Amino acid sequence: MNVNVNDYLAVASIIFCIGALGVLIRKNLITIFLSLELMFNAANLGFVAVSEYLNLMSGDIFVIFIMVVAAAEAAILLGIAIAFYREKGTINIDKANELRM
Amino acid sequence: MSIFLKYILSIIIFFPLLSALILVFVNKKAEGLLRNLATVLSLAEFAISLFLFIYFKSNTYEFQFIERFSWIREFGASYFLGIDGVSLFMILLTTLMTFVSLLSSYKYIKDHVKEFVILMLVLETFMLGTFASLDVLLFYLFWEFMLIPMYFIIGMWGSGRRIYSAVKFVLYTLAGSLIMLFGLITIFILHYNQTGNFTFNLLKLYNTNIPLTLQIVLFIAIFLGFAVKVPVFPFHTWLPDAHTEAPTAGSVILAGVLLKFGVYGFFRFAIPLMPEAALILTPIILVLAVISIIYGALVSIVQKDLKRLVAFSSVSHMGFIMLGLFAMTAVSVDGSVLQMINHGISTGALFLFVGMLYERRHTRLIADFGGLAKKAPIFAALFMIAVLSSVGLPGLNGFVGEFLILVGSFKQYTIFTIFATSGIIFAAVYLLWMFQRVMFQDITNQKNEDFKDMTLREIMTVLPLIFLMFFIGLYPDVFLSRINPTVVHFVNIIEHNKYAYNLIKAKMGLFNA
Amino acid sequence: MNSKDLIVWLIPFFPLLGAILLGVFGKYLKNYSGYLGSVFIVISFILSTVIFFTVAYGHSFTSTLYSWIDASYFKVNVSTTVDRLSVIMLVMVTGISSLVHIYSIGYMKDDKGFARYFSYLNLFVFSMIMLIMANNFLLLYVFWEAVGFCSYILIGFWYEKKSASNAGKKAFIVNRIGDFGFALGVMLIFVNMGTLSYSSVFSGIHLLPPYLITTIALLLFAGAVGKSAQFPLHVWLPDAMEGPTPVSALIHAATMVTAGVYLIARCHIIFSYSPDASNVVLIIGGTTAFIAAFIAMTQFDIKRIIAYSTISQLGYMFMAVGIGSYAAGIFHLVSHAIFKGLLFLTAGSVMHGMSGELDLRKMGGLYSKMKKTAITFIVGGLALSGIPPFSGFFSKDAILASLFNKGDYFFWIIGELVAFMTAFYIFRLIFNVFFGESHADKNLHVHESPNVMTIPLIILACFAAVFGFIGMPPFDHSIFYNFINKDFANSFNFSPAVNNYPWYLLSTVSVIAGLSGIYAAYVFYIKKSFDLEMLKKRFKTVYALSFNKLYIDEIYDFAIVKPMKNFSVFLWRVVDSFVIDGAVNGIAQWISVTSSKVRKVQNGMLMSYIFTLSVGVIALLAYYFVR
Amino acid sequence: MLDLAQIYNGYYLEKSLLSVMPEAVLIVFAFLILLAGLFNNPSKNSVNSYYLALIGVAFSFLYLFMLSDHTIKGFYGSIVFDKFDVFLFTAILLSGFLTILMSKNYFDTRSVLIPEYYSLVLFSVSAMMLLVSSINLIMIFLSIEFMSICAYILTGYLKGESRSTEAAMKYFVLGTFASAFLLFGSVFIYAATGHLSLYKIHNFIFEQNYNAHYAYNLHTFLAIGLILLLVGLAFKMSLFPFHAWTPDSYDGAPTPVTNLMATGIKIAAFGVFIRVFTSIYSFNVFNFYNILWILAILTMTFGNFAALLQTDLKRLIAYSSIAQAGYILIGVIAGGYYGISGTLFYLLAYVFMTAGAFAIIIMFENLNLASVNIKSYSGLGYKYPLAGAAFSFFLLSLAGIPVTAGFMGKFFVFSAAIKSGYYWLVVIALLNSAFAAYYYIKIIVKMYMSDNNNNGGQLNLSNGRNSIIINAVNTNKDSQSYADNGSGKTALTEAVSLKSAAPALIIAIIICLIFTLILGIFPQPVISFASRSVTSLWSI
Amino acid sequence: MEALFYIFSIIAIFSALMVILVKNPLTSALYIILCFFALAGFYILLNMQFLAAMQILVYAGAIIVLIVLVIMLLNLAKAKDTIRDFHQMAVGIIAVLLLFAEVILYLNAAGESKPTGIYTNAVINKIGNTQIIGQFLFTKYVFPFEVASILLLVAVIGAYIFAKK
Repeated sequence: MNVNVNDYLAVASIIFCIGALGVLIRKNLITIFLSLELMFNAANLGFVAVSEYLNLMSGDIFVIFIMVVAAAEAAILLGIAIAFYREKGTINIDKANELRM
Repeated sequence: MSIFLKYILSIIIFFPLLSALILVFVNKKAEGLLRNLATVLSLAEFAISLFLFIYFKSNTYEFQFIERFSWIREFGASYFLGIDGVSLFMILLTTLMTFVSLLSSYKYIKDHVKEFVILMLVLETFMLGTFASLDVLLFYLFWEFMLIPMYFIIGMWGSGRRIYSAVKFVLYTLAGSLIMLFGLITIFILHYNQTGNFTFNLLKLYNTNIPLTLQIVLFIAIFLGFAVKVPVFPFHTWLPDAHTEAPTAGSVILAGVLLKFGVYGFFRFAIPLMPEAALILTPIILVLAVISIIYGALVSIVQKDLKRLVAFSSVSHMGFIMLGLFAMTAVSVDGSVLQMINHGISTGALFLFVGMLYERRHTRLIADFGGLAKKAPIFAALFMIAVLSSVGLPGLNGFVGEFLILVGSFKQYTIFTIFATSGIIFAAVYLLWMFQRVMFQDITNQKNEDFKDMTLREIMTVLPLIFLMFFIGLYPDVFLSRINPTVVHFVNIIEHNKYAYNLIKAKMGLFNA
Repeated sequence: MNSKDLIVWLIPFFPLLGAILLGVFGKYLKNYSGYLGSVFIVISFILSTVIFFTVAYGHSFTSTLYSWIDASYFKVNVSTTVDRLSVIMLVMVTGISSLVHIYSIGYMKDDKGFARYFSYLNLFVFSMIMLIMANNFLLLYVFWEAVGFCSYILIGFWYEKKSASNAGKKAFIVNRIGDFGFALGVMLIFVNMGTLSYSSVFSGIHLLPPYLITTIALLLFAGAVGKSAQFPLHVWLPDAMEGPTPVSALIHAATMVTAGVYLIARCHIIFSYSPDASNVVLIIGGTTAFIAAFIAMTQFDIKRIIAYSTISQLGYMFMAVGIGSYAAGIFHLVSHAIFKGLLFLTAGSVMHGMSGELDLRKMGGLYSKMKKTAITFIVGGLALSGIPPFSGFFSKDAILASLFNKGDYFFWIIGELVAFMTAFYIFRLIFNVFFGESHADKNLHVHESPNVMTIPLIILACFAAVFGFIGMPPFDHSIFYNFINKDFANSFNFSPAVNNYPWYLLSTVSVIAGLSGIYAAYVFYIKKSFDLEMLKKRFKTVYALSFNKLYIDEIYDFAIVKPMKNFSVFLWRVVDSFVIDGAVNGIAQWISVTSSKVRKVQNGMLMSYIFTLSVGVIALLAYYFVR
Repeated sequence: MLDLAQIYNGYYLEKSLLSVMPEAVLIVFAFLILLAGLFNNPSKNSVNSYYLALIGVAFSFLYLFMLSDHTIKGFYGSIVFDKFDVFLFTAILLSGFLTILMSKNYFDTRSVLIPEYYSLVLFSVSAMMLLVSSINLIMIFLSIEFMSICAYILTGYLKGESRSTEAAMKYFVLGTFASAFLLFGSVFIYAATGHLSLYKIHNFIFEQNYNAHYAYNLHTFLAIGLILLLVGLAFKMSLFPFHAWTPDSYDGAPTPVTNLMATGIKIAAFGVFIRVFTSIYSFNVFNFYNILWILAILTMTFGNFAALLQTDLKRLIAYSSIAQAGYILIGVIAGGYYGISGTLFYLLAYVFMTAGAFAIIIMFENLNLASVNIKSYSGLGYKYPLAGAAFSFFLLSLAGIPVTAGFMGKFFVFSAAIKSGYYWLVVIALLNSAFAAYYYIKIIVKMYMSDNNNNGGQLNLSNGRNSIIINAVNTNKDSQSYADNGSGKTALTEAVSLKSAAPALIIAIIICLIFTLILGIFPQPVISFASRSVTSLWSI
Repeated sequence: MEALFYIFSIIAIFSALMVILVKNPLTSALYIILCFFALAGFYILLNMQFLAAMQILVYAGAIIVLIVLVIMLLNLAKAKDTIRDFHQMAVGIIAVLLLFAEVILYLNAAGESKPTGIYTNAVINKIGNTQIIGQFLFTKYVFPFEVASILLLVAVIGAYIFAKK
């Protein structure tokens, strides 16, 4: 039994879905961001696996950029979380309900 | 002079806009100046438009005073203007009615005078543009923007439920005209598919060969757009509201000019573009037209509000016009076109009178009046002439149009015509009853005791209309001779298509019974 | 335009000029407006007389003013044809009009709308002249409606009175119902003949299939029924008495109402090709004559009695034209115009003297107080009753003889019966008003009318007395017949009163009928041999029917007016407001309700946003999965 | 294999640099603003950075103009500068320009970091331009993130306003979530085709389309990839059901930023979508059009329904922009020369009308005349006739009434759709725009026809109270002077309003007005421009 | 190789699940580091040692540390994020299961794909994956690289603006 790209993609998909689930069910901004990171990483895994199996490099490069973006987003999250906490005293996203309808 | 004549249509169309621009720079507080200036400018506009009448060649159906410039090359749209016998009078009607309604609103419009006169003049430009364009896109541009000034006029200076009425008016007509836009674009695309050229030139689009089924669909789409404007029976409910709540000038323009666009659209666009579909759907449309006639008349009888009564009478009258147009004989279409002018004049005048009543008494309920003839004999006399013109009394304008319509439609659509003719009885019932309750009898309401007769300005307002009522009634030939070649040409196109239509009819097994 | 044409066009021109001048400048003319208006009409009358002799000693001729409507194949000119029929009518109309105008100067003296009145009256004369002279159906129709309109404004002349304005409206609308038929007839003629001018239509009518001719004839007759107040459209005429009395005399007795008869006489060719239509005319005429006379017998309003009498007499005329005896019809038309005009004017004079009192129960014994009026009234009454040698005798007898000769014995009997009833009711009126003791208010100062009123009465009375003699020698050979029959010669159903029976026998029967009517009235109202109240009780139903005008107004109200109103309200409240607007507003409502629900999607919770997004993704993926 | 020699070829580098010149200029100016912010004193900062930003945009325009005839592929297919870019760059730069014009006024009254703000605006504008010129999934992802991050920051720029922060937070979470989908989609596309460059993907699909032995697995991968990629892009275009961020972040963001988001981001998103669409989706693999037009219908219907009862003006425009996205999408679906050029035209028209509307909202906001609640607009049309008229005009343009740019845009788009045979789509769109007219008109109703006779609404009420006080104070003075006082008061408010409505804002409004009108009356130059720019796309 | 793949898979999936299921955000952060390690393992399996190193350095080392910092800074470690909203959770789980099912169904339908590129393991190993990536980053992908740098700068500005009082 050989491990092929589909297996990797399956794992990636599982992680992606878990990430999505995390975003859906958690209310803590930090946890949500962690779930988002899971989703990004699932994509990373996919890219690496595909570029390995297709004998390409561009996927790997993509992964590096994704990492950069993830870092940048972490920085933004930091800012937003702090600002949000400052205003609401919590980072529960349910408390963000001023804007509606 | 020659250059003037060459670009006369553009001049006529944009002169009011220019006037409006001039008025923008007049101080808001100088209400008298604004009013006078606007009136004088609109009178000048009317005078200019008379040149059209003078230089119009009456023995041809060809479009005249053509102006054509490229506009949107990619889509073959052009600034293409031209008029024939029908649009000529529509333009004259528009310029006249605008002048009249501006003159009529000296007292009615008390605040925001500047906005009002500017909007009226802007409205005039767009109405004129609609009548003069031979390019479908240009037409649509003018057609739809027209709604906006009218909307403001109803909404800002109206009474009672003005906002409801204004919004209803806009949404109703907008929905109709957007569906119509769909039809027009489809024809445009079809023409492209057939010839490989994009063009919005109406005269070229006439040659588009539309498959019958599609033709019917498109005709219905375009029908909706125009039918709302006419308005034909089930699409009419915006009209009583809009008419009732609009200020006098708005009602006058609405009845005098705006309603004509529907019929004009059928005449210029819907029928010639899709003659076979028009022929197939004619029975249905005629049924609607006849229902409009009788329905409008019957509902008018029991109205308690003067304006609402006149509004419903419009539904009835416009039914006549639709009947004449869709009977598609030269005489009936002649009558229709003449009746369009007549209806503009008569109903416009009626609204003017109702407006004067409202100015004096601030009510429009028939029950609040009575016995005014004693206090205001001139008013009574002129009002009566307008009423009779609307009733279709021979010797006045309404009769000629109505009779031509009926006599033209009689042969082919006898039953419809008989029903339609019964409308002339109802017209007498509701209008005379109304007149009786308002002007005759004894004064029961003390407030009517100091009812003032017409001022000189008011007389001047209605005098042109009264004059035209007699003139058209007694010597309609001036109008008919110019309308007729166009109409005959129109009918010939239809006749030409009848052959094809009969083939299709046989093939489809339509109306086998 | 030669002089003949000029004269022809000047005849209607002067009244029109008068109408406009008086209408616009009436305020400044004050009392002169009466004289001015009368002068115009008199000029018209003189010109008419000129034309009368031109035609009588020459030929009929056509004159065109201008092309009125020219819409592709529909062409109508404003043009006139003056022939023998029209000149008779012309002279009659302008003549009586002149007298009525002069009379009105006195009658309307103190009225506020003096100028207005003469303006209207002039307008009416103009319209009537044009109606008579029109040479095509459309023009005829135009002035047909125009006279109707004039009648409308004149009936409603005292518009402050609700009853007056109601009556005017009623007259106009009922006329319009007739005109509805008329208009359809005109259209039918046009679509089948391609023309509306009399000469072309009459010369080509026989080419049409019979059913079409009948339809056309009946539709035209519908117009005539409306205008001439025949059953079942007669209801407007009694109400029309709300107008000033001279108006009743001129319009609702002498001229306008006879237009229906004129129409059928004018279209005699069409009717002569359609026996069915002619029969309908006859039946309607007979019915009307009887019903109106029946109703007239029990009324108390003197003007209404005369109005019903007019209806009844018009019924006679229709019977005449119905059997094709056009000449007799026209003869009666003219003579009736004279004596009925006279009757109305005298009634007006009575009213004038009685300060507007109309109820004959409140009169009596006026003979001594207003002799001129009384005598002229009696002359008129005798003419109406058909007592020789007054004009009514000759003309009515001509009709009855025609009926008899044609073999329509039933209608002849009806005619005789009506003659009896006529004599009865008119003398009931005369006896009640002029004889017996006075029932008037004691304070009322009864006086004879001024000369300006009585002179026209006297002139008319003279005519009423002697006019009949142009009907001599009897029947076909009379002056009048010889004159008029040149016009009717080409009528194929032409039915002169043939001398199958000695004319004097028939005449005797008529005279007896008339005299017995007078006697009956005498017995009832002068001698009072019978207890009227008891009779009323005995014949309760019949009396009630007659007194309440056969309940026709009520039937109309119940069967047509009310249902129509209710239906209109239904259309307005239910169809318009509820169904259509309800649908429109319902859609709007639905949209806004939907909108308020849709808005809840955006509930501010990040969770649900993420959820929405995920659902979108899943749905898109699912689409491909199930694809 | 790489041709390393080419890298060091100076000419190549120069050319590559040229291809990003307009963006580069903006970025340079963004840095300049940041630097200038360090040295100047705070009071001058705001002015300086404002002008610097304007100059930056102007320079960018200049470069754009200079390069407008060139088609340059730079940096090994990372980026391309072609005619398509020229058009969209123009639109984006205009959006940025108008945003900057509006910003000055808006932020004068609010204490925020001004230089950073302008540099961020420039950054985000350059990110949008990069996004439009990206022809490679990596660049698309990076630019989207770049743009989004700028947008997150700008959205949350109003410190101390919880709405702003909340908006940023929501936008951030949702945006990142959608980016994850985009990324994951890219994985599958990559797996199916082996390429990240749009050109190459295009070619791959093109070949596969004619290849009978097209492997099924690739087929599936491609499907899943295309869908997930679409999700990522649709989010930025705010198509239903990926729209959820739009109303909230539009609402919470500072109004100029809302304008930037509503115009710039939308244009960039549609620009890149058109690129992706014309290279990938236009093959209609797996009947992809079905999805698109369903999305279009859902989007415009939802947008309109949600906007209908909206009372908050910014949210209303947010929903309306969702609906507009639906209309624009129709043009993309119609595809082809006319569809895409119509879409481009619409986008440009959309910039002017939306920016104009926002400019007026800002104006009223700044004058403290009106909150963003529609109610507070009652009677404003009389008080400020010109501003009211302009606002009405923009709203009518949004509603698609003729003589405005909005109508022409709709007309082009719908014509193209009919030409491509999407009859029902157009009918639904037309019905939608008919009932959308209602809520635009509702605002006009408020401005001109409010039942409230007291035209100024709340403002007038307070005025009235003031004058009552004045009256009470000046009881011993005669009534004449009171009247003078009253009129002086209103004249004063007029003067204040004129003064505080900064020229920049007025210029912005006038620009928008003129262009909305010109595009509505004489669209010929712009539509030719759009048509020309479309030619540089593939499969046109 | 297969064994390692499965081990890493189990670790990765387990830790991912734990990330979203544990209540304490700090624990979540620690679990995600575990997950990242597992992913790094995958990268090594896939012959991308450089990326594996990056994964540990950037993700685990930088990003998560940053997150932990935020948690500590805001003193959130004790703030238990209890998932009380079962309704929400059920809906979420169903949705994600659907998503998952769909993706897996697609994957099942997929077969083997053919390699198209030239960078076989042999080539990569010959040049060295770090070198290749480096070469690419500074040649073909130099522009995205630059953009990424600006992106980071902007992110820093953003963080500063948000965090500033």
